[in-house]
Amino acid sequence: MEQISDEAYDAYLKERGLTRTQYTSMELLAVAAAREVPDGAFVFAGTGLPLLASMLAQFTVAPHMTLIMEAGIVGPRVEHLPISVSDPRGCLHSSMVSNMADTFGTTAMRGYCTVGMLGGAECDMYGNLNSTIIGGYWPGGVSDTGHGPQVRFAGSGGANNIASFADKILVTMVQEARRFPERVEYLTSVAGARGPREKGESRWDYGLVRGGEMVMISDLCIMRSNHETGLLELDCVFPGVSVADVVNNTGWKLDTSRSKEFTPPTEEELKAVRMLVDPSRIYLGRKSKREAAAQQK
Amino acid sequence: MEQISDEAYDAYLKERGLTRTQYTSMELLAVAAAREVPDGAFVFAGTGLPLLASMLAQFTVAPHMTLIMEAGIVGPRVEHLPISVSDPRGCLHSSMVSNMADTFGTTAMRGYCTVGMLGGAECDMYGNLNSTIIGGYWPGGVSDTGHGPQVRFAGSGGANNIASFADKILVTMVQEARRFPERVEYLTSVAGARGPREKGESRWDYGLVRGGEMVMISDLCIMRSNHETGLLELDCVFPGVSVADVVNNTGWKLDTSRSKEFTPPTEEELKAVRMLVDPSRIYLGRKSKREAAAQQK
Amino acid sequence: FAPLMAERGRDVPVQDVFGKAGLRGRNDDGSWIDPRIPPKKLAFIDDPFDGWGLRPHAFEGGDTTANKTNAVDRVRESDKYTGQKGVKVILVPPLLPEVTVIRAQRVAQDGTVRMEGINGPDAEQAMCAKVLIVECEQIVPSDELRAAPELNHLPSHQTTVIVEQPYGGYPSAVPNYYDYDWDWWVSYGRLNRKSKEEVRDWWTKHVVETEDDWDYLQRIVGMKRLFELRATPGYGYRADLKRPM
Amino acid sequence: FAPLMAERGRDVPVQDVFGKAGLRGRNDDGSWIDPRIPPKKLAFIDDPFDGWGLRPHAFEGGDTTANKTNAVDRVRESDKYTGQKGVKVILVPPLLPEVTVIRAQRVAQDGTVRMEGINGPDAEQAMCAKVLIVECEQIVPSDELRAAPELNHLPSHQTTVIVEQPYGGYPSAVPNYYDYDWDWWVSYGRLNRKSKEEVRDWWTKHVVETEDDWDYLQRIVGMKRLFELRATPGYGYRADLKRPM
Repeated sequence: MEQISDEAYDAYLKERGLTRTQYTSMELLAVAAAREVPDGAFVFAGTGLPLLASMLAQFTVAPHMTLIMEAGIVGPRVEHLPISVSDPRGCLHSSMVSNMADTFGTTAMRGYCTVGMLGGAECDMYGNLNSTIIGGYWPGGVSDTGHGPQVRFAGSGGANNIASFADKILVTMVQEARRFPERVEYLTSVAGARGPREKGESRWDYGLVRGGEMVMISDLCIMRSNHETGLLELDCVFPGVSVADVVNNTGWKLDTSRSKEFTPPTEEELKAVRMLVDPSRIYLGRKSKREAAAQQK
Repeated sequence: MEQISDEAYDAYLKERGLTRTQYTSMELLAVAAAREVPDGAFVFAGTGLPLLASMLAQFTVAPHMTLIMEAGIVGPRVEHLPISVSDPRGCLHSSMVSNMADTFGTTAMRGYCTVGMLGGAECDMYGNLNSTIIGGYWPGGVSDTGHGPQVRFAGSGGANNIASFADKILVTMVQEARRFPERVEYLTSVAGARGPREKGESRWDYGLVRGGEMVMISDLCIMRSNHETGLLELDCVFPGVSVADVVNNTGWKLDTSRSKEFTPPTEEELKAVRMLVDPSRIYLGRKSKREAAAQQK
Repeated sequence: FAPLMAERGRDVPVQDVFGKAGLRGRNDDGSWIDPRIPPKKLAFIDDPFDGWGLRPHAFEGGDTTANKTNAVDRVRESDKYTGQKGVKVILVPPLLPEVTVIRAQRVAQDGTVRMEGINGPDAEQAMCAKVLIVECEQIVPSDELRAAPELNHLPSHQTTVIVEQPYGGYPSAVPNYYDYDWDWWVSYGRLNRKSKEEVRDWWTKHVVETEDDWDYLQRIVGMKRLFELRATPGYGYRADLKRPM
Repeated sequence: FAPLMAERGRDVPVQDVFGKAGLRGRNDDGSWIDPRIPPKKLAFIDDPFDGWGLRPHAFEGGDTTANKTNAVDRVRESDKYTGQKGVKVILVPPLLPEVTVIRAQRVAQDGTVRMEGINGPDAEQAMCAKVLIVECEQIVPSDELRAAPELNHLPSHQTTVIVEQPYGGYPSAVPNYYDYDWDWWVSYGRLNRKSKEEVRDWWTKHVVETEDDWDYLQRIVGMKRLFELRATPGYGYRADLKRPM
């Protein structure tokens, strides 16, 4: 951080129309997610916002964390933001590049997968993620309904494995009621408790020996899984968002009784994510649907 | 071979007290075993005589064979005879050096283990090999007899796996009646048929999906497994050895009815094994117990 | 086998495309219905080692792994999947593709393959195939790769066909050779949101009207762009590649 | 898991040293009797995929493997091991050593390990341990090994302790550094057939009376011999090493 002069940063801000204190939705998400990474963690991150947040964590709260990418990369010192798990930028100066089978079969199984950073298209009250389909699994030709899914996403990739192996799962999503239903249509990754323990529907009942601590970082708020009930509960709302906004954008009866205030991104955090992580604003430049809609009004 | 001048060979012969046509027991074993390697074979060889014979095969009858060593070596072009599977001489100019798990788990499982070259301390009528112990398995402290084994050998190493995976197994041993019993005391490697099929005691009954073709090359003769009965039968006796010598040195009733003549090592074969494979006579210089005993008389 | 239920794609794998299509298992004569499709998608069994080996493991004095959660005792209470209480194991059949195609930087004349940078699942996918086609930037003498065999990924006998095709990975990246063409991907992404006519025109120009790969690289991409993508030494990719959105 | 009964050491594994010693399984309180010894030596199960994946495989038109024998139909007729007819699978529990010691040529300051030449089972043995000690010829700056991470065998976090000990592999070989000392091994082999007094004298001189590794190498082996063993470039070992019997 020291190496970035005030002049360079000011020039960047001016060129991009930004200020030192204001932030975009993407910047907020990256900062909020990064803060959840314990120092010393072994972080399995997918590309996009997860990678952005992990890199920011490395520059701020977790200098001793080890970034791991499913293609086989362990502990890189990234200089240029990778845009996919197969981007050669991801393995720069890493400690080891092995292969996909070893990353899950050896590194993660061996006990070096403490934090997983994921995204998803749907998230339900027990922290289950759907990144596979909306509107029925089967293609039109063989489905019982005669039509295929409305949307087919990229699928699990490594997400299911990461959700299964990690102690703690961080998920970033844009929040809308229809994307936060009581039950996901398709269970791609068990990021949270999965279901109630007393009904034998928890992640442990289904054979997962790790995890259960899930943090949902949406563009409105942060939710955490309750260790007793397994349900996601409101932890804090982001500046400018009301508890009612969150409740209206959640498909289940959200417990908001323990809601706290969120400390907005600091100038240091914003400078780091802008100047060290994504100076080209490949991801930071994106607008959430909410921002885009607000802009159109 | 062309690169070795007659002068150089003659000097070698003179220095070592050898001739172009006479041969030692080790030379005979190496030549006889090498002749059994089909061209194009993928040969898993242990060190010692097996490696010697494989290298000779590569220079004579099987120029397109691929030598594989369990430490992870695939297809070396050896210049200096290795003395163990971890000798760096073994991987010179090989196509790949991976690891032990991949050599059996991938290379052999995948279908690239056609010939196995093994040794052993005991071999029985069904081609079972013992390279573990003679005289009881347990150490004295815990054995029922109160004493430990008479001899404890190096054990299976990769021999059991090679015997299980290969289409054809070549075994070289010094022949004595006590080392060729009806049944091995300890079954280390199932090199042959294992037992009679009609009694459900064959290698296939015990789950081995490959193999069954075994060739025993002793210092007296060559035996082959009969495809019907699974028993080792006499195939040919070496020059100077009588069928009676073989029978006297075999612990079971050996079928000798199909015995043929053996073509002695050619001058070319002897030159290759001496000048290209083991010029220092690390193995060729050894005397079999029979030779040593004959010398003492 | 993995003593975790992680390799499922879904925690209860109810979707079985091949099964639904009737392609799994054997015909009446014992032959496989389709010799490339395994008889089952996967199988659950009771872990014969009762969770032995799960890290962090119950060493005296604790384990040195970074993971701290271990709920094996809770898992042991469950009778899911097999009806028996205890830790379960999932078994997955091997893949048996008829053909695998991979790309490497260098392949030796004898078929030996060396990959640089990230190789992901390429070596495993290559070895299990019946036929392996290896595309490469350059065919090199065997001695070049055999001088350091521990750096090679596939032995010579595994390779069925070698295709020498410099820049054949374009518009993707080939580590230490060239970077991906950022502009190509951005414009391709945008193209797919345009009208059918525009998409058809693009495919006509890029594929139908180009004679071969060389023609495409020469006329549509151009040598100037290809050279802009050359990897920066010490990075494996083009360190100063412009990546505007 | 391997759909062959190959990993047994003996085809019916009747010898179970740990089992005989009562060290397998759990105490009444649920803890492992010995947390380094697995509850079973191995386990047999019925192959849920019925021999699927065995090479040569029944592809249409045949397989490209070199192996030709495939007696899976005979194996399917057998009810050995489990009492059920069909192909059997053997499952082996993972090893969980408390300590692994390996030797590498170079280890980086951060613990990253790179091995040259044959590495056999070293990487696997290293990763499964609770504590990993890596001896090396040389500790190098992290950047040196991180410049080509695909050539490294162990990531930095796996290493517990680094021991820099040049020539520490003597009298064995360390590829690209030095060869084994043939004469040492021959004389050691002969020593062990000599009288107890001679053996005792040897151990006294070589071990008891040497202060440390350096003293041993300096006084007993000598720099001249150590330099005679230096690897020949392009070979990894000393190409002209004399190996008399």
